[in-house]
Amino acid sequence: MFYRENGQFKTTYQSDQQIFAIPQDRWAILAIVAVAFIGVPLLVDEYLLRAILIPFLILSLAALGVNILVGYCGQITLGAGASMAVGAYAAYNFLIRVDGMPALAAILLGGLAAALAGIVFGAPSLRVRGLYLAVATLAAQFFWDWAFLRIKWFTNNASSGSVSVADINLLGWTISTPTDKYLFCLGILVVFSLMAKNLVRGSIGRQWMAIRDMDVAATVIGIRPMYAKLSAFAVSSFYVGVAGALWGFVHLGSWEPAAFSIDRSFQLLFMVIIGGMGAISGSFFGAAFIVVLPTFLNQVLGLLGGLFGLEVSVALVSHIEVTVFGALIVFFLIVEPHGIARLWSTGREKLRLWPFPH
Amino acid sequence: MTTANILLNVNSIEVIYNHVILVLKGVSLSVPDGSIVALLGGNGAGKTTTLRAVSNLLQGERGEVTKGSIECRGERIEALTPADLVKRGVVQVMEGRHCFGHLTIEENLMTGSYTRRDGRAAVAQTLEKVYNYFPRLKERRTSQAAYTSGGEQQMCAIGRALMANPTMVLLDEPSMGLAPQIVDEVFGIVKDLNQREKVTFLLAEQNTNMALRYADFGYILENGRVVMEGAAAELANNEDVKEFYLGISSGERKSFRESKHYRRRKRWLA
Amino acid sequence: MKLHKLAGIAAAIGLLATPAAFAQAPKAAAKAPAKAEAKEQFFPALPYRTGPYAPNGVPWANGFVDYLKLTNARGGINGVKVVWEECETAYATDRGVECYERLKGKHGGATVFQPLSTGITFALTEKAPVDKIPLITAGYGRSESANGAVFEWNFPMVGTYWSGADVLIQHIAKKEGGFDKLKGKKITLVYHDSPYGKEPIALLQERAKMHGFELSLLPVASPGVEQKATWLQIRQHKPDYVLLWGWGVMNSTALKEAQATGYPREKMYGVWWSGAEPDVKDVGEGAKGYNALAMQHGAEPNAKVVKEILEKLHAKGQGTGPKEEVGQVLYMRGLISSMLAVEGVRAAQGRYGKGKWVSAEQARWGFENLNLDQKALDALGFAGVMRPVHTTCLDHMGSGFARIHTWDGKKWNFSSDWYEADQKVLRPLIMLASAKYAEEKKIKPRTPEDCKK
Amino acid sequence: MSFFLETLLGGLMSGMLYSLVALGFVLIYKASGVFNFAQGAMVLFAALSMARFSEWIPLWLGMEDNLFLANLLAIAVSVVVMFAVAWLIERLVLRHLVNQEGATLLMATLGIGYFLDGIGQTVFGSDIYKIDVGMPKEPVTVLESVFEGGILINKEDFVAAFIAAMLVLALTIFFQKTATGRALRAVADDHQAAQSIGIPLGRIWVIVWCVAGITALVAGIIWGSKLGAQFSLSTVALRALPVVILGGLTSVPGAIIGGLIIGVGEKLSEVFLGPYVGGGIEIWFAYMLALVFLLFRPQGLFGEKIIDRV
Repeated sequence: MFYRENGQFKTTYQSDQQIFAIPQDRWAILAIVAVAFIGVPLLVDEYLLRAILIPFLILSLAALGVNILVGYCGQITLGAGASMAVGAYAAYNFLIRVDGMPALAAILLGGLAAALAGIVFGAPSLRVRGLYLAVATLAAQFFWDWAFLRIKWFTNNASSGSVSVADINLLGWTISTPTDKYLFCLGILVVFSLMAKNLVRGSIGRQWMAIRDMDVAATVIGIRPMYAKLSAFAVSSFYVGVAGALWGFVHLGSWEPAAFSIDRSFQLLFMVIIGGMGAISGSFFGAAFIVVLPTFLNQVLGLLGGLFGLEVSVALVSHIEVTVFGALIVFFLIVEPHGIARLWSTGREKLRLWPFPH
Repeated sequence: MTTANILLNVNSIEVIYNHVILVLKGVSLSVPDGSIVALLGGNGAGKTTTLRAVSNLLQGERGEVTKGSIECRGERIEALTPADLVKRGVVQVMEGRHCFGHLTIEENLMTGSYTRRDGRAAVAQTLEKVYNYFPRLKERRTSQAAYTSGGEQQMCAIGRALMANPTMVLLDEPSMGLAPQIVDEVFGIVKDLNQREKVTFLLAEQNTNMALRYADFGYILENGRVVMEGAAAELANNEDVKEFYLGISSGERKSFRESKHYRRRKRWLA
Repeated sequence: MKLHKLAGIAAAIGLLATPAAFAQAPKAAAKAPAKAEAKEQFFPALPYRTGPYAPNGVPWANGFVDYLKLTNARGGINGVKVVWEECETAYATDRGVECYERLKGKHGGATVFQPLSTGITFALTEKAPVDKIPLITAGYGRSESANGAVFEWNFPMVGTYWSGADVLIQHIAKKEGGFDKLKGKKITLVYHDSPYGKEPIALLQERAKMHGFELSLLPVASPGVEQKATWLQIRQHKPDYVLLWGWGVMNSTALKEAQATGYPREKMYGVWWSGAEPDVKDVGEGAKGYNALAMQHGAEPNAKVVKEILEKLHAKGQGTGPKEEVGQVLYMRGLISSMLAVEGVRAAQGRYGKGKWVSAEQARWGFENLNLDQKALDALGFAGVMRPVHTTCLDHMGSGFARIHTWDGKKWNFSSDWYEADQKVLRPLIMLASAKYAEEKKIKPRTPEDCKK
Repeated sequence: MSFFLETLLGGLMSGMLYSLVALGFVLIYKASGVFNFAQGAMVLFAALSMARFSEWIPLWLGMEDNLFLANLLAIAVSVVVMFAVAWLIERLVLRHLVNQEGATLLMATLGIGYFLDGIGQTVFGSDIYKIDVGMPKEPVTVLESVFEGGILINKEDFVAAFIAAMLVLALTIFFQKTATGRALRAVADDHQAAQSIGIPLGRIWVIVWCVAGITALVAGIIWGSKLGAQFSLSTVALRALPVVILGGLTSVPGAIIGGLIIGVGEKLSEVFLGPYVGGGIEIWFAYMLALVFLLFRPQGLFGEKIIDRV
């Protein structure tokens, strides 16, 4: 009832083509951002910030990157973890090898390095498609895993191959408390999300979608597949690389290649598919689902056990957690194969018509 | 039309996709045994949805029949699986052909006999019959279906359906993307099958002209409703049909400049 | 379909409600200590009972918990009862970090964390100083963290990878009849391709330079089920000794491949994480003659503390895990880790008040000034199991002793005397690596004066 | 020379073992167009079931010393278990996802994989369990007269390779020569069209997952007797991926040839190139190798051509 566009008339193209064309959406987004910036730091405690919200923000950013490639350009990738690793290690090297390099610049440069690597390892996409491509991107995953373990230069000759960085200093603001870290990640995420939203509705975004829907047909109408595909790989890897650098610099502080293993790649792909391919909001839904659910299950199952007076062993809880997690993935796919974002938009569609069914 | 020889009876069905999009708003039709019935209408009128509702292929598209009933020889069939329906002799030939691209033509045809339990010899006989109707298929029997022409694929799809030994074929847009000559050939074979093999056809078609020439009876769908029905010859002579579906207006040809600034109102849109 | 939809919405609502649940859990925990204060000392546990390393993680975790149970059965730490809570990490770093955050504030605040994973140790090393919670990494983690001046909160007690590797080379030298006999010998390190496996390389290279043996390195990708190429290379090079630095399934696979390529098991030496029952159990006779480092203790079915646990816990059905496991190698490792944590708290009570609850920061002082002499160990039931441990501000390791044990097809038997890691070799390496870390993290190392505070 | 041959042979043997897992992927993909990431979990599940039942059955029946009979019964029980898994997967998952996109189905199999990992460890435990089907463990040395030192052969691998070859032969015949095989291939091409001509998708999927379950069981027994039945078995699926890709997702013989090429390629690279770059290269080398082949034939060596018509 409140979500109705009746009576809202667009009189200029400009207003018709705004990012959020419906005022209700605009206000809702603004409200969410405001709550995230002001409300959340005031309300939640440290555990929630450090263990849930910061990982959620960073992985949302990574999922956003993967979504650009998988959801908008239709190129399935299983090498996202590697892009994160490239971003993190490149940022680390920029930071320690260039004197006076600001941390934020190092993070962005890390993203650029990841973009370059993405272009190189995205090149097979010009010839290889679908699942074959997905597996081909695994080559990048395993190669970078190996490179960061074996090539000592990347880790500044650390004896164990793991590296660490000090707290980030941004124009005199030392980012050390969980709230600082949260706000820093949130700021980056908001900026990058708006960029992505604009990117995908512009010319390049339409090219990506054309390639996704049918690349031969897109080529016929004059879209250069090389440019479209490689730009998608570059942009996507940039996002994922920045997320990787944040993961290392802000979340972990010290890391080894295993932090960006193949499991991470799978996890990111999960987020995109569960959340909704080709929907910016899907990246957030997906990240929330994947980050929160296992922890949630783990705690709830433990509590449930306690409720019935059973001493449930940790092992059993986590076995059940994995089982339920798998079952829920399947369940969500059955309810809505196009992801949570679609569930959301179907709901919105109903809201617009409410109280009428059709 | 007596009810005794009605093969298929669709009774005011409603179909909703994805829980929100209402596509069919009460469609009723009946198909007598041994006839060719045409479903006509423009894009998005609900022709394909009607056929899918009958053949129970809606599920894969996240659609469902929410109201009304569908009966085949008096038996309710909405709850059956497509496979059960094929066993009862109702086969759909899908729009856009849908041949199995990686199988050869002959393998494609053979898959059509999957539900049959009457022995190899009978199947071989049917295969021979199909090859008789579609001699082109025999020529291309060993090539992969994806590499054959559109017409051949359409023939392959129809032939594949015939391999199930059906009593009724639901034929969706057989003319789509084919040259007029091939369309003629395909329709000719449909008519042949109808007369010689006594196969009943329910035909969804945009090419109204062609469809009315071969069909016995026609329904016109618009916006998910049946707006007109009648014997094929009757429909072909109807003024409205002529104007809106056949592109023939009364009187002599006018130049574009003299044409009316507004078209005739579709009378049924109240 | 209707039902699906409803359930879907219910699930979605559940998800939305999650933050609320999360927000409540720690808060509820935060309330608890008000009444429990100065009563119960909380020891969080980060075990892994699932995933690829579960077979090795489970006995460790059981030993860890059993000792805490025993401590309570003995009347607590000077009367202060202990509590514990497990959080499954599955050996994954991010899960470990989440568990750390989840547990650190519970039950009045965690006393000390023991992550049992090199990766998680690395991540927690960054967080512990901020939260002022010490980490005990007995026998694993960062070798350079033995330098307490830089790593104020890390305690790699009883052994680091460098001390372990050093002892192995000493043992080989003794077998050959002296360090000078090592010249020209070929030693191959087969290691888990991760920071854990790479830790000993620096020390081995140092030793190789000193004694002139030829060191070759063969990494095995995690989890280590594919080692054919590795063992083909060993068959080609015919090294005099193979050092095995594996974990979990990698160990048993290495032994099976050694068997399949005919490399003598007698010439294989594993680190203490490669020398427990799960590593050799399903190889059985095939692993006969295989040696491994014992991190002081080996399998100790006859130790006094083991008998006490069997009698006070398992006999009453209160034990953790199966009875047969009590006294096995990894079980003992968990037991000792737990004991070190408890004794650190006891030491801290010596300064901050006997019979009083100590904070994590106070406990840190205890770990830094731990003095477990033979008498104390005997009293705790660890006679013959381990040697005295004495930590200081600059040395957080406390003891560099180790010995070798050998698998006879059925059980582990000690096959050497005690060795002590050579501080002359270790110390420069530790100083070098920790100085680099201090520089990266912009930490100012503590001076001896700071230590006295 | 003898060392080169040994490496080559070792590579071929590992390759056969990869093929066994790869076959499971190919089967399901070929017959339903689903890329089954749960294959690794199925191998683990089958191996755990085999290991635990061969341990439990003698206890239940009170016949400790008849290893052969115990194994036979355990295999029978495991087959039933895998059939039940296949049936449940069709009932609870695939049936509701008819005609969905590849990515969705892939995701669903990942969900199934998690489910099987979790339930497998809950029911069977997460320790290392032994599978002893009497595979020979000690190596033999052959051709000592030709080469100095002879060539060392692992008998266990030899037996495994033979079993894999037999399995492939049977599967090839099944797919190419039977009506069910044809229907399976039709379903892979186009779910809806197959449905429209009366091929019951449900039954086809049950059949295919059963066959894949049996393949997983064979792979699980062989790998399990080599490595012990425990969690890491599910990671062998990752080693099998380049094999499937190189051989072609739809080709049964491709899985074998691909396995051999990858096996030989990675062992030779690790042994002869590895030392120059610090070792540990075999995994990514295998993937790179597959990638290079893909650049020349994007559908894999023996895969069906990806046919596009606009």
